Amino acid sequence: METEFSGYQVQTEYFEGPLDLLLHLIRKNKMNIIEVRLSQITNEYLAYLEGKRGLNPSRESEFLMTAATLIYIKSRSLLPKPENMDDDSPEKQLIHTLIEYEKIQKISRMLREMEYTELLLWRRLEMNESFANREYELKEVSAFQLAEIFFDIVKKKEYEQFLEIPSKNYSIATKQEELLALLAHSGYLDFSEYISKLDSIEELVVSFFTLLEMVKRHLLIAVQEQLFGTISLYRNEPGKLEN
Amino acid sequence: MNPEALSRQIALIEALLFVSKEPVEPGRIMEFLGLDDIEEFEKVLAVMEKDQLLDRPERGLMLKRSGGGLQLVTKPDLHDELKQFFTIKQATKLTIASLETLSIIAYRQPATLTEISLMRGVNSTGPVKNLLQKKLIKITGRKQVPGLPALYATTPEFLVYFGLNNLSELPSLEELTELFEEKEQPSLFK
Amino acid sequence: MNPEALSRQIALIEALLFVSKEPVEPGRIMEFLGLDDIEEFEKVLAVMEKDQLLDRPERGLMLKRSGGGLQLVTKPDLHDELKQFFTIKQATKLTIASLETLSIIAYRQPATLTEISLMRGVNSTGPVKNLLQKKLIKITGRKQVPGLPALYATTPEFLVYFGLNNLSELPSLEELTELFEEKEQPSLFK
Repeated sequence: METEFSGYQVQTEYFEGPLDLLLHLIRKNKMNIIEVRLSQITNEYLAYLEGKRGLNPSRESEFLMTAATLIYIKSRSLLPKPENMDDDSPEKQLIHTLIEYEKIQKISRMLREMEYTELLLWRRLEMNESFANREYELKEVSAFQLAEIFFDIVKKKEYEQFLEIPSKNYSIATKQEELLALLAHSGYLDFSEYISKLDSIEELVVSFFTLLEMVKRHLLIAVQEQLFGTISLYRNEPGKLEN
Repeated sequence: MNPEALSRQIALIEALLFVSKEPVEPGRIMEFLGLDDIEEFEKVLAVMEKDQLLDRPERGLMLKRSGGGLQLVTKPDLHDELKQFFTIKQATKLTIASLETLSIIAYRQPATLTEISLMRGVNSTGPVKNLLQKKLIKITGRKQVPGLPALYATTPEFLVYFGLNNLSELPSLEELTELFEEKEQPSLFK
Repeated sequence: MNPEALSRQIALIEALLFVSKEPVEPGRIMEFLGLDDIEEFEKVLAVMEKDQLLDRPERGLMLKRSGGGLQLVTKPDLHDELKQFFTIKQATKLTIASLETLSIIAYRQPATLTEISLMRGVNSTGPVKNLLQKKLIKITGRKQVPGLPALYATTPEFLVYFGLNNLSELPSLEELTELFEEKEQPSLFK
């Protein structure tokens, strides 16, 4: 049984994302996914995050966002009993997403097996001939490839005009000014988009602490508009969140 | 059909499948051979497959139906030796992220990037790009919602890659559950 | 050599020649099959060629020695039929130069030859001519600058070729940027 799905396993060196980790914890605790109380596995989830065991390193912001959701769910469960968990409670929504994700994992496993069977069969001319002679067959070119080609041209152009960026020193004070300027310009900031555009770990760390500091001092409001949605940051203006 | 004509037809099928890079639609071959009757064509194929390919240990090839067409491929039991001979890995396997993304697109098509990312719980830009480059998915249009996001669907190459003739050959979710619940749930994790 | 081993060797030779698109050096095959003796190898080939290919009217292939190597090719007497089969639907090929030119026109239309040449960094007269002949682009007017250069834009045929309903279905540059520029996410946990 182990070897049968080895193809799928080999590449699972880490959890693909928060859902993957949650499903693992549910299975590990032999819980039924339909009836699972997410508040009960919140601590384990957080322990994983702290230990960084087997987490996909490029997915940390998503792991963190789900951690925030779990903490929220847990805090709700500690409140005086709400009569019923209504259908759009964050817990219900997350469980629904988990059920769907479990199906995706099943399909993936099936596709992996099909892929394995097919990869045993060799076809002719698989050596990427079209790239070797730099010719595409018109029939096979999609609009996407055309766009890709144009994109390459534009990139090449940009690169030619690109000058080396001098390395910067980041400080919380300058970062804060920069963020406020950005917010003044566009009104809000998409958290994951913003951090994905940063050049260095150093800048990322400084930015992250600056944001935390600004939220703490009520200069910013962080809002996650939907489960798994990105976190948006707004300037804290009077009346902003009152409706 | 007399034996000579049959031999000639089999030889022609072999030659044209040999030359074609992609699966060839049965209809085109029938037209080419001057056959109207699908059953007659199936008989020719059956003779070719059984007598000429599968039952002959000295043959290295077999017939394969996928992507709505016929294709010549090597026999699976030669895989290890071929891999060794060509040293280059024949094809890179898809990552889990790509497989998950593809699962959603295959069962939900057409689907947007946002829908995919929501279902997976992680941003899926990377795997979508990867699948586009591998031609396993394509943009089929735009969703009529703000931002007009691109809608992704599977391609004929997707069928070929997974050895399917058409999308309806994918098991339904119910069938899948049965498929996996009969077995002991294998652990996906170390 | 016992008949079974011989069969297996012939099957392997067939499979690897089938997969290779170029002639394969006999030395490589011998090494692969574990044969030291060229005469023994020649015997295997002779059996394969005579019993399996030439003398079998139901086979469409034969062995060919060329370019210092062995190759599987179709039998010459099938030439006419194969030519007929493959010319019916021979795909036109666009060179990479034409594709680059076309991509610029598609996204920047209308564009002049000078603009195209500047973006590509090479004179693009050839590909523009080629695309005009293929009716994928047309002249839509003249730019009101000295010399009144022709302005090129895509045609309805362009849409058909690329399976688009209208130009707005081309992936936007923003979407592409998103798809192509996803960097490795920096780690928060280091």
